[in-house]
Amino acid sequence: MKIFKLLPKTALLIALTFSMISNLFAQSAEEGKTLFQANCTSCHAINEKVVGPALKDVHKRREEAWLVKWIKNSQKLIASGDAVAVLVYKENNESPMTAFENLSDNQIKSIIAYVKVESETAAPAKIAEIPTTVAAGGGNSNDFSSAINWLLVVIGLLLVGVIRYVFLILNRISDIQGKPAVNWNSINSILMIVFLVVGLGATVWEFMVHGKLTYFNEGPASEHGVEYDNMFMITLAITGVVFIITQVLLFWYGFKYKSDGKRKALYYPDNHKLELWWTAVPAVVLTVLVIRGLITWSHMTAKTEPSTRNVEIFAYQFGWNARYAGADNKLGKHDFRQVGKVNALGVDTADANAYDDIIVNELHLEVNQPVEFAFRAKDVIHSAYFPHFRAQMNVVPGLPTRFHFTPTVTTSEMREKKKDATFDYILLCNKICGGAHYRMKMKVVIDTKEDFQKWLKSQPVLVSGKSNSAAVALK
Amino acid sequence: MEHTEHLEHTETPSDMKSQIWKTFWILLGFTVVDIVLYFVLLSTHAMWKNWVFIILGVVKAYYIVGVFMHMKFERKALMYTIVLPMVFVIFFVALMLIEGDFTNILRWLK
Amino acid sequence: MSDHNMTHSHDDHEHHEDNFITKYVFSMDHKMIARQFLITGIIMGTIGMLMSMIFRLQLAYPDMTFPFLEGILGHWGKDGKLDPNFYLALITIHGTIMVFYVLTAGLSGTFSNLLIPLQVGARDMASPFMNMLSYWFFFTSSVVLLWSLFVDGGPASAGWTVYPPLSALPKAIPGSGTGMTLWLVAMVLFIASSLLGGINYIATILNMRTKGMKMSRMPLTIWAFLTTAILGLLSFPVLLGGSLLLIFDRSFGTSFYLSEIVAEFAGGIERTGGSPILFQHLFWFLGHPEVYIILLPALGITSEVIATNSRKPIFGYRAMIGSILAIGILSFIVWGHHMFITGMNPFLGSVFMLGTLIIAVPSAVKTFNYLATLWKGNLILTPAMMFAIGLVSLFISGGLTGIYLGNAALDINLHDTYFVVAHFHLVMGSAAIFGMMSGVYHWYPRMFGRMMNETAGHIHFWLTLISAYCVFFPMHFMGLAGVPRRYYANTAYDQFNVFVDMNEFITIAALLGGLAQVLFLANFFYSIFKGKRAVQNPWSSNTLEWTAPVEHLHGNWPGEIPHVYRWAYDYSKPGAEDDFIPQNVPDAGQIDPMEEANGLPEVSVKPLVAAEAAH
Amino acid sequence: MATNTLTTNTKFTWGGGKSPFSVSYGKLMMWIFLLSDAFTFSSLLIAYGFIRYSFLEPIRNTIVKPFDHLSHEFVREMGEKGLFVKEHWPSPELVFNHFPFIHGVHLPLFFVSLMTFILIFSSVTMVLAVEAGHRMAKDEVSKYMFLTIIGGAAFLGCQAWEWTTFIGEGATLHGNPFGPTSFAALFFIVTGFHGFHVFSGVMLNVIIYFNVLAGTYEKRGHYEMVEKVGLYWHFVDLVWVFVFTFFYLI
Repeated sequence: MKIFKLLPKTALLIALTFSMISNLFAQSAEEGKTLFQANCTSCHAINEKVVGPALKDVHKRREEAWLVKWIKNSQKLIASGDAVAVLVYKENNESPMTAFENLSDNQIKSIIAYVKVESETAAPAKIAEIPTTVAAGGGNSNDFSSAINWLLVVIGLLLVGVIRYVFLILNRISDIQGKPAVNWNSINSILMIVFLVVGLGATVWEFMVHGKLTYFNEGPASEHGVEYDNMFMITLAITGVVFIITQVLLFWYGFKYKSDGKRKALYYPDNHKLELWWTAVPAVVLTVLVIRGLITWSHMTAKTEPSTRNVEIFAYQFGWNARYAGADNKLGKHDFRQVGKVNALGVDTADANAYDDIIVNELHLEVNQPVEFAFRAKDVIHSAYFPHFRAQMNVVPGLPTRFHFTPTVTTSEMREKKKDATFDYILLCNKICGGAHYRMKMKVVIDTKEDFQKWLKSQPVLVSGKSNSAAVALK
Repeated sequence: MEHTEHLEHTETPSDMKSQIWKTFWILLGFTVVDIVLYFVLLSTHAMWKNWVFIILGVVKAYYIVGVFMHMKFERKALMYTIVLPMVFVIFFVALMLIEGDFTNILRWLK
Repeated sequence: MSDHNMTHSHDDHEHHEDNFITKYVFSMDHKMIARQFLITGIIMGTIGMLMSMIFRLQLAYPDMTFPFLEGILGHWGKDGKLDPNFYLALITIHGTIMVFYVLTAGLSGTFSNLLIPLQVGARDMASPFMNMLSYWFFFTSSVVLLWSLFVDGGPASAGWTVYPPLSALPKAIPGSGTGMTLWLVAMVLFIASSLLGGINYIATILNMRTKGMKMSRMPLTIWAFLTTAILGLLSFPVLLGGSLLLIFDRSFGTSFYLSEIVAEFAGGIERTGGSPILFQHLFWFLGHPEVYIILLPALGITSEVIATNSRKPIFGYRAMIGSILAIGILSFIVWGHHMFITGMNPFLGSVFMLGTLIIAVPSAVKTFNYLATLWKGNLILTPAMMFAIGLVSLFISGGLTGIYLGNAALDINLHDTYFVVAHFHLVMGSAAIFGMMSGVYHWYPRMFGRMMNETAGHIHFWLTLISAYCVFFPMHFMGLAGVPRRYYANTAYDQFNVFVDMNEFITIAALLGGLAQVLFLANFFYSIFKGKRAVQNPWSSNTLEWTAPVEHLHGNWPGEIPHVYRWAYDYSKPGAEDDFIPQNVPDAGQIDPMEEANGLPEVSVKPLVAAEAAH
Repeated sequence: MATNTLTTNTKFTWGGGKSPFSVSYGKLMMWIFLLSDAFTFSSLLIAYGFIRYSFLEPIRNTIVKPFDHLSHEFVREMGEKGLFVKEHWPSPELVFNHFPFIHGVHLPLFFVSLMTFILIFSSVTMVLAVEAGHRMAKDEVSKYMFLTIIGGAAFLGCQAWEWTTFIGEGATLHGNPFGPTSFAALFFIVTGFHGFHVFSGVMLNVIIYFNVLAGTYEKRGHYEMVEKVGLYWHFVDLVWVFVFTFFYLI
């Protein structure tokens, strides 16, 4: 509702701001937007603190020249003893910002221009929100003395008092009667049955409600995914049966054999035949699971066919790049010593095969075309997780890991299937790697053959083309 | 009273002494064999060469643990308690060598 | 001879007047050390639990601010918003505290110390001095770990598994600095503590049993503690080696775990030649046995509690010992199932998968034996018994999902998702905590000479059980939707945002669980001073610890140590007057154990393969 | 009291009331500790094996014969011949080829053989001390203990010399003129950890030696303490066997 009230105000302000910005400026802000989204969003937002601080009005707080230096290599600036830099570093819990030496001064300036535009457009909304947050928050300052907190303390103390009193009464009653006031044996046995029934019911409910939200609902989007889902369902069936039988027996026995103070338990220390059975049966069932599992595993890790496309996935704190081989279908070599300066991925400049390589921020794959990924990390271990394709592989610095799969469902087909026009496949980081770990993702698009070729052709190659955000001028 | 217990198994002190010196010469001999073999087999790259040295090492270890550490004369139960867990180490070593080799392949051959 | 010497020296001790320091602080009495371990463990557990509350709040309400956070966390909770870096620190320290400080030291340390000498019939541990050192190493380690919360850059934040390079490069993230170094120091101290303890436990169990206490008559708790101690003894040193190399990588510029790290990122030296995967192998060679170091004592306690309160012998005593040993042995050859997707040799993946799934067999045997013990029993549902039953339930629920994760093919998509979080919190988190609670309620009278309040105990149990299931069961579904663990928020992913309600529910359930523990803490500390006085054998149990007087004696028994004539599970034996026959009661005409030629026929287990065969 | 419990009724080993292994708890604890320490060493050697295997095989040199003359530029020359490169593990006999007081001669692995000899010899004197302890021969125990301490100290001296030489050639924890840096780092950490054990062994031996001189064990009636430190000392020797095999021979 708030939004509707604010809309006219915001629109007016946006219009005003835009009218003040020159055409040239707008253009550079446009470029800045692309750069910002490719390089900055994993750690920064305009209005809220993410990993790094909110960038709103940063152009007012700092000088542009300083910002350029900072963005290029903040650690260098800190090391040089720049007081502001040290302060910013301290304020942000000494979490170092990624260096962007591959960006030119002009590119950085265009990012700053974009931030400027965004800060001004976002301003009115923020101002309008302030009263509401104050109303809802009930006072942010002087938290310890606020009335609500004191009320909570008083209620807590009263609660403790009441509980204490109840216990005292119970004790008194049991002392007078000479037996426990509450017969916990029978209460517990009944509660066990209640727990069993409610628990099993809740389990079924979970499967029906939240089961629909799992990736099994729309099925796998890769070739081996079908086998994966089968394996999973077989395991689910077996473990499900065992789960129900054992839990029912456990709580049922708990109910049935509760002590009534008269009965004597059955002295029954062992039964070899029975024990043999329940060792042998799980062993046989597990053998089946192991054999099936081994078969699936060997299919997943089998050697790839020669027609497979090679794509390199490069991970860094906190983002992804993909590198395609280009026209010669050969990925250029890499050399970690060349990482950093202008060459973010450390592509080996001595290798001519690298010149027509294509580096992108968005992974496009061709449907039904096997693809083998070579993974490479710049700094720490990351993990490339493609949930919809039932695929995952760690990205380890210094250890070239590999994984391959064949996507079978295009993005648009999946959108239809899920009835969700905004759906996108994702590649996300699944190994703890630092503060912005949780935002480290890359969009994955599965194209038809034609679309894929079209897309690939439109991407600039490493050396000759116009550089985009991640491309590198090598010579 | 452990010592009296031990003496049940062992012989007279002089026998014990001679056994110690015998073990010393065996250990020394194997060490010399090690060094000589090293140079004899220097240009060999075959896997069995490593096994030769490992077996020689294990033989030396047998004498140190058996005679010097008195394990030969202890109860079998103690021996197994101490020696059997080493199976885990052997398993670990075997797997790590396979894995190291795999890393080698990934790194240098791809 | 020497154990008699031991006895002698303890008798000497009794003549000394204990002052406050030697009685309560630097005590060498195993019962006091047990209490020290328990109370330190409970304090650490409370801290670990509070940490989980903070990050649960963040996960449930990623957009809200909580001004009180700034009060507790200072700059890490600026404007009431938890810092993403500190979120990682919280999960790391939560994991470390729970795994090592609560469930290893607090559980196994407490009950091994309390029960080993009392149940095998010894005056004290083999070396009371080392036992004391063990506690003080543990204490120092706890202090160092807590201290790391207050250093610049915050505590270690690389996850409790501290994988390099995140842990090896001091500049990788804020928590990779001093906090990480302190974590490693704490861990080295902890390993020293656990080795000192473990050596003691094994030597005591093997060498200092009272007359007639054959291995085949030991209660299952002792078997569990023995196996646990062996596991710790053989696996912790490997972590020690691994940590040593990590310390060198951090501080002295070596590259055991680093490869192809640019000089700029690595403090000026080009790092190459090592492998981060190597650390993972060394870590998990400890890490997997560690899971059983946590779980086995809990299972041992459960066996004892279930048998006592069912008034029935534990079903399949020999099978239980066999499965404990089998789990122990197998735990050493399956560590790689934590690493299926590190890019390791697929052949190794197959080996590890095979071993992992085999572990399910002894685990299944244990479960079925528990069920058979309950069958036709005469169940007395004390809080301890309820927690033991709860353990079995959680052990089943959490154990079964292990079959998915142990399967290399399935692990590819489940690895590091909430499915894993659900799995291990049920099977080794909740189940082991339940075992610990069961032990606390059961042996509280033996430890403190007073009873805990039963009503509070039952309320505590039900709230804890319900909250454990409500917190961890739904997480499976999040995992199956691909939600990764250790994410500060899922707001960047539309597909995961559908779970926002579930996250809220989980957090509320977790807060409820936390409240239940407050009830426990109140009950625990209140009863130490004001609880009902305990009688000698409140649960009518068979084991030796209940033959010792309620008041603690240094040396445990005032006169001679009772001799043992039977196994620990003669409950409801036909023909007997009571429904229990303590281990130290001879049958009519039974000869003194030392004169016996062979043990009783029904329990003639051959404990270690060759031991008897050799003689 | 009950001094004869161990000798009677040995059939009933596991029955409680005495040790199933017929060793005292103290010795048992030492054995258990050594078992655990063996795992620590194993972990370091496993790290060595893993890293070693992730490099290519050493390029063996058969041109340089023992007793050949070394020039100061030996390392550089071998490097130029392609024997020391980053991808290949160095051949140990080209690295450890020095001997104190003999300069300029290629003496591959001679010095480490001497070190091995010293350690084995000190093990022999240790076990002789233990044997003398069984006979309650105080003078002999103290004599052999003294020799063991000398042996240990000599070994440590040798190691210090070897380290100094190696460092003098430019090896550090993060640099190695002979090829992969990991080689030097692993050398320092493995031999260093072993040397640390030797050092603590020598310290223990010194304490026990003074106790022997003071007659502590004479009064106690047995020399079990000497046996216990003896076990530790032999263990150190045992570890060296494997360090020697894996580091210098393979």
